[in-house]
Amino acid sequence: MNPVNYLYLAALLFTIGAAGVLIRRNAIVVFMCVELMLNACNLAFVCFSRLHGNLDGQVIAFFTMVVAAAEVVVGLAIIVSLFRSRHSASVDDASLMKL
Amino acid sequence: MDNLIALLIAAPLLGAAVLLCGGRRLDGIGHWLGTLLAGASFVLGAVLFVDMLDRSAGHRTVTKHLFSWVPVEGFQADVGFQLDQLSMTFVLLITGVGTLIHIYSIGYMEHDENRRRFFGYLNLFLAAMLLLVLADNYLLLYVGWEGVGLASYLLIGFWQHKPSAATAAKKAFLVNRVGDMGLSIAIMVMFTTFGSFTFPAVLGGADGASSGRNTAIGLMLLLAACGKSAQVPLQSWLGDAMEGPTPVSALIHAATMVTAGVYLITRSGAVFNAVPDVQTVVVIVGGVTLLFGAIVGCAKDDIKKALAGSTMSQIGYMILATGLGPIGYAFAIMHLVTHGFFKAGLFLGAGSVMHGMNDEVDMRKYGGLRKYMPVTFVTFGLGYLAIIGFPGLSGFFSKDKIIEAAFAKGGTEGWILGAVTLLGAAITAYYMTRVMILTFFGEERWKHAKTPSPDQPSVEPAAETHGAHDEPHPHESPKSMTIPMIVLAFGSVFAGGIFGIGDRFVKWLEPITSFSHGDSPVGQWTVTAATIVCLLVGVGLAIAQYGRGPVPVVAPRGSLLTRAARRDLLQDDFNHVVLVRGGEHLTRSLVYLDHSLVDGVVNGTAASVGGLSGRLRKLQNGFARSYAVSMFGGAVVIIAATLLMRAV
Amino acid sequence: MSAPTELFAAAASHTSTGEAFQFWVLGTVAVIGALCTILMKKAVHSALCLAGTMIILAVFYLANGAYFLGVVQIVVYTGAIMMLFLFVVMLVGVTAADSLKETIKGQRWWAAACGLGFGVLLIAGIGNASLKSFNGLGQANANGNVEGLATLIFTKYVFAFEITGALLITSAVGAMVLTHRERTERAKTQREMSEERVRGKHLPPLPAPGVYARHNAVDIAGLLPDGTPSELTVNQTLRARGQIRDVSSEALADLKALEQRSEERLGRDEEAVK
Amino acid sequence: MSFPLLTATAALPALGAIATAAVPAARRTAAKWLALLVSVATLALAAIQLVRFEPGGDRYQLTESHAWIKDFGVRYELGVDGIGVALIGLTALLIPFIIAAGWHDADPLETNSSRWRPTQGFFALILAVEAMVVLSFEATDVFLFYILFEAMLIPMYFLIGGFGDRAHAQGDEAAATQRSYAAVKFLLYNLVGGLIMLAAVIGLYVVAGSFSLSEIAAARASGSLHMATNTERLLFLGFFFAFAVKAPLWPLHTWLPNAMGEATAPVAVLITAVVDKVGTFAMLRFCLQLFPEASKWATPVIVVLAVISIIYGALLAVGQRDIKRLVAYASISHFGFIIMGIFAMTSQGQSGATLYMINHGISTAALMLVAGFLISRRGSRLISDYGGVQKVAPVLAGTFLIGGLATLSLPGLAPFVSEFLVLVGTFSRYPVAGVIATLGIVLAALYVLVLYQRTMTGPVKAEVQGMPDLKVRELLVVAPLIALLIFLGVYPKPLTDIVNPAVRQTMSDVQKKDPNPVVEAAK
Repeated sequence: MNPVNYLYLAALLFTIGAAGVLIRRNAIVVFMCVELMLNACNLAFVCFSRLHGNLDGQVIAFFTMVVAAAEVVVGLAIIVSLFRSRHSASVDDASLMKL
Repeated sequence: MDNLIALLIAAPLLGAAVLLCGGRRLDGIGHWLGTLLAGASFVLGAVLFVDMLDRSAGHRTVTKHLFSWVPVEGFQADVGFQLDQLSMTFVLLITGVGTLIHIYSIGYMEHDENRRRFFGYLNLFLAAMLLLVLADNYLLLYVGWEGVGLASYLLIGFWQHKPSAATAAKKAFLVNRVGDMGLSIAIMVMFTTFGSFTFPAVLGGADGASSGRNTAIGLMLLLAACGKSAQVPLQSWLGDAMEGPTPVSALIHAATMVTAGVYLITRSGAVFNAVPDVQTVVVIVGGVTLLFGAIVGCAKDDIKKALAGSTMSQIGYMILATGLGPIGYAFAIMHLVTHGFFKAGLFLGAGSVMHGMNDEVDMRKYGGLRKYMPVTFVTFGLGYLAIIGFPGLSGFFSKDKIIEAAFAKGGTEGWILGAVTLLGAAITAYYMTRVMILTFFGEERWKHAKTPSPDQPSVEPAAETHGAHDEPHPHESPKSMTIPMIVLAFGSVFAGGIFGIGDRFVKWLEPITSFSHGDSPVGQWTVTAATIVCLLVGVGLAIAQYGRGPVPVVAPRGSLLTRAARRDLLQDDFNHVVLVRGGEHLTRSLVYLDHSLVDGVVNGTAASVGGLSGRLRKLQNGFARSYAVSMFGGAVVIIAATLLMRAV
Repeated sequence: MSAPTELFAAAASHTSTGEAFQFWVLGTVAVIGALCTILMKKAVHSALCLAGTMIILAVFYLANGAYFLGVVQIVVYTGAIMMLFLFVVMLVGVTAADSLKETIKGQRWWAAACGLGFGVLLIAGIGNASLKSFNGLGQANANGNVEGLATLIFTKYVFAFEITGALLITSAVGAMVLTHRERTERAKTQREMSEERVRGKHLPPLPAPGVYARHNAVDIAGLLPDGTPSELTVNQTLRARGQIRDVSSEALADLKALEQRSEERLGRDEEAVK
Repeated sequence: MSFPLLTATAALPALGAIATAAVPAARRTAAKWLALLVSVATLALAAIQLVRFEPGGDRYQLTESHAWIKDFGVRYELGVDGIGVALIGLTALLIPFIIAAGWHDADPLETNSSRWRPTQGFFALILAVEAMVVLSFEATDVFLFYILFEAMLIPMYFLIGGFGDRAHAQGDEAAATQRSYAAVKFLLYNLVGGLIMLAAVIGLYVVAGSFSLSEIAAARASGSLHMATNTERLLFLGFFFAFAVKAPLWPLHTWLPNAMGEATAPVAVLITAVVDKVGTFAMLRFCLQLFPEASKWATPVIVVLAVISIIYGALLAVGQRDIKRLVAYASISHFGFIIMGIFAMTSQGQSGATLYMINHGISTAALMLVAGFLISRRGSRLISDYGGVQKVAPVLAGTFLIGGLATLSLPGLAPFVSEFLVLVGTFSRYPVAGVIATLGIVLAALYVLVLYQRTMTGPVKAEVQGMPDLKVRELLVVAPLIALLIFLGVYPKPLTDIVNPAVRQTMSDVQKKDPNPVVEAAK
């Protein structure tokens, strides 16, 4: 097997995650899908690291994890405060941006 | 010596600048200053004249290049002057008559609070007119040409608070502008043809240019001349121009400015000589105007408008003469000069009459004034005799020559032209006699007319009212007014003789205009006799009609021709219907179109963009997931594009 | 784990069969997990599926020579982040199941089209790239994976690293700001609370939830003697969430049916006895 | 390195704008004096430019060049040719007069509103416009020019929309609506033009690989840069469209009457005498230099449009009832002359067009500023509300008349020289267009004289009675302009000397020669 297969897998997972973001209304699930996409990217990075034979890809994946952690913290905080004010975690309910 | 030429123009220009910028503190001495500078200009002119006489006929032309005016690649316009016999004649006429009229105006405008401004304008006119005749190229001539137009505008509209005066001024300027358009097109054609528009280049090169181009130049110059000299079809402004103060009518609208067209054609003689067809057009214009002006002059009851008709007619004579070619130029100029004397005298006389009659201009309300205004009567009478061509007076010499030259044209044309000029002479005699009788003879009709007639709305300028309005007290004018009249009367009497006897004038001008003797089919004396007969017929008719019975104060209805002539042969009505009304409709519809169509198309585009964006707005439904889809879709498209670009 | 010989190979084109086997089995599971994440109705289930996928990814990291990341993935991601998710899910309501019915017109179709297109493009792109051989991490990991990473992070990527630190702090502060609620009044003392209790309407303990023995669930209001449900019997939190099950009509109807059935049965029994 | 004179000329008003805006609210008069001082100092710098400029020297002089956005080859590149330096002179000359004429135009209505600072804003915006216009005349980098071309819309927008005629009931709701409509219209028209130009600018970069005017022009001249015919035409149209909107050329003119009608007179002067000149200037500098072939290709159509502008603008001016709109339509007619002169492709036409830009600036300023003084006295823009002003305010009427006469190109006043040059230049290549355009001089006389007759002559109207004549400040504004009109009418040689070499260069860019006189050719 060629390690390229990992890349295919990453692409698949990323696409699934993206589709989830578009389909689901529950903000928490949407968020999980975002995490899934990030993880798919990480997998790709790790795989690239192996393909190229250096550790830069892993470093990037590491940073991605840190950023993802930060993002999760803020994002979940937003969801919680949103839920507090609207009693709903649906992203469709927060549609105040239209006129 | 040639530096004096510039000084000649500078003197009145300085006067204009000082008087117009000086403000009220110059009110006390303004008129003296203006007159002084005009006089200075005349003295300079005289000095130059003497200087010129010292030289032989072939070396009399003096040129003076002052500075480069508009130097542009391939286009060289200079400020330079050319003083030759033709310009000299004009310089003396302009400054001479101009100075006299300045003096006259001191008295005439005495009570006008804006007298300083009036003198400023007069000086401005002198400067512009001198520039016109002294310029050594057409573009500079054009400056003078429009300059006199401006001065004329300012002076006709001098009593601006009278709406009629303001309208007349505007009309004069506009009609003149049509003529100016002709002049500027002529200059453009000259430039494209000769690469220059100086007199030597154009007049020297005219023979080498194609007849088409010469025709274009000639016709355009004729258009310009028509505008300035009030020839058909651009004559309509002159009658209205009589709204200006009478000295203005005398100086600008009789003696000098209106003759600029004659100057232009004479100056451009080489161009006209090259294309006989255009000369024919010139002759036709002159002939038509000659009769037109004369007929209008017969019907007018307003003394100044009658004289204006006469001016038009006399200039018609001159234009006709210029159209005859080398044979006529000298006579045209000679008639121009003599006409300058007697017509200015007549106008000043008319002004004097009005001065004494509470500014009444309707001749039907005059009558028997010879007893009250003897000096005016005598000078006016001499002018009258001169204009009708009474043998021995100046008009006789100049007009007679033109009639001769018309016959000398030869062939059928010659006969027609001769007949027209003779008929014109007869009509001239008729209407001038009519003016004379109505004004100075007969019963004193003004004693019954206590109020101004209804067709003359009483918006007389406050400054011109002399005493109460109810009953005029005719009186002789002050010395400052009568002296110029007397001087001009001398001119009217003797100028013709001085010029005409021994062909002095023709020889004087010959280096410039050249001269050819034509073969007249009728003898010189026959023509003279015919002229005198026509004259007597005209005078007799007038006396028969007006001299024998009382003249009605209110004009009778009159024949169809009379009524048409009173309305300037319906030319104004034609202008009104076609140009004014049509123009109004055109501009009004254009204003509407600009708003609805041109602006509308753009606004329509804006509206459709608005509609489109309204539809696009529906995409912005506020759902974050919809936006996510579009982002995602965008990403897909970008990736696809990138891959495609790679593949390609 | 692959054989040392392969790891040190300058360029190889195949992995070991073991890894291939592992990839196909676990990869399938990971995809299924991902699909379940987006298809499960309940957020808790989604979270659990995602956690599973993440653990599998951790295994893959290890297989790819990223030992440090593999461990971090398990400890930080699956251990911390996913638990945070679960925590929030609890906070929001574990039992609340989402409706998967689409409300925005055309959204699902567009999503499907874009997703499909995207996937196809990505896969095509990867397939297009010539990645026949790979270097392997043998040399890079020679001094140990963690040491290698550390060298990079603290030399080449030190600025990025520092900035990430700042980012983490900022996000922590941000989360606190977002969820923090300003207290506008002084906290009550115990004494005040007890006084309030005594002076308030309900001196005795609040009534318990539930009607009859079979409905003692916390989310069902107890019935008052006249048959109307009492709000007081349900926990405040549930009330605020709107997760109270309405029993007034439904339960009564059920009750009626129950009584009727039991009567029928009893009657039938009586008949049978007879 | 020598003193960056060009940058200084643009930077001084820019800094002045900031300083003026920063003057405290209460020190309103100080702000005015500061603005005036800065504008006069700028005029001094512009004068130094004129002195240091050598007419016979290099094409672009006093050049400055610094790297700016390296990745796209955008440079901060400045340089002036004769046309540019003359127009900078015009701009710097007019701004002090505009400031002085608008001295009281932006005083706050309520004296107690101390926090609102319209005065500072007004003068700061004027200086900002000056800075950008000056810099756009100096820019020889297409991208730099484009940015300035667009950026000057912003201060202009606020000047038009924010400051109306005081006398025209500033608080009036309807007037405010009209004003904001005019401002938005101005902005939209010019933005659309600018947008299309942006596309062309990018296209030019793609084709030429540089934004530098001199580089591209040199490459084109040497033949190393070849543009496909269609590409060049499209790019030309993109540039030309933007300039034609700004200039404005029929049928893209409709924003001008609104903008000039609603803005205060000094701002109207700023629009037509200064900002719009950037459009015609850019036609000369960019359209002709960058796309000589396409310019020649488009010339017949543009000349026809210009002739339509001339006649159409004049006819509409005749039909106007509003003084300022009348002047606006007259300006449209005059811009027709300028554009016609540029595209006649003769030395006379282009020299004339350049002179025309300057003379039109001065003459319109004179006419419009006096009209503004008149309007501020009576509080109405309608011609029919006036009558007999000459009797009560003779100096005002006199200056108004001179301004009007300059507008109708009376010989002896500056515009005549330029108008005649344009006509001659056009006539030698397009006789029919030349003749039709000559009709414009008759129509010009018509609208000017009708305006003068209706407002100044006739019986004195009751509302006009007691109208004060020009004050000293106002006279100080108008008198120098009139003096300049007369001087340039009599002795335009200093200007033509500066302009001629630049025109010669442009003519060689487009590889056109003046038509030879017929008679000489025959010899």
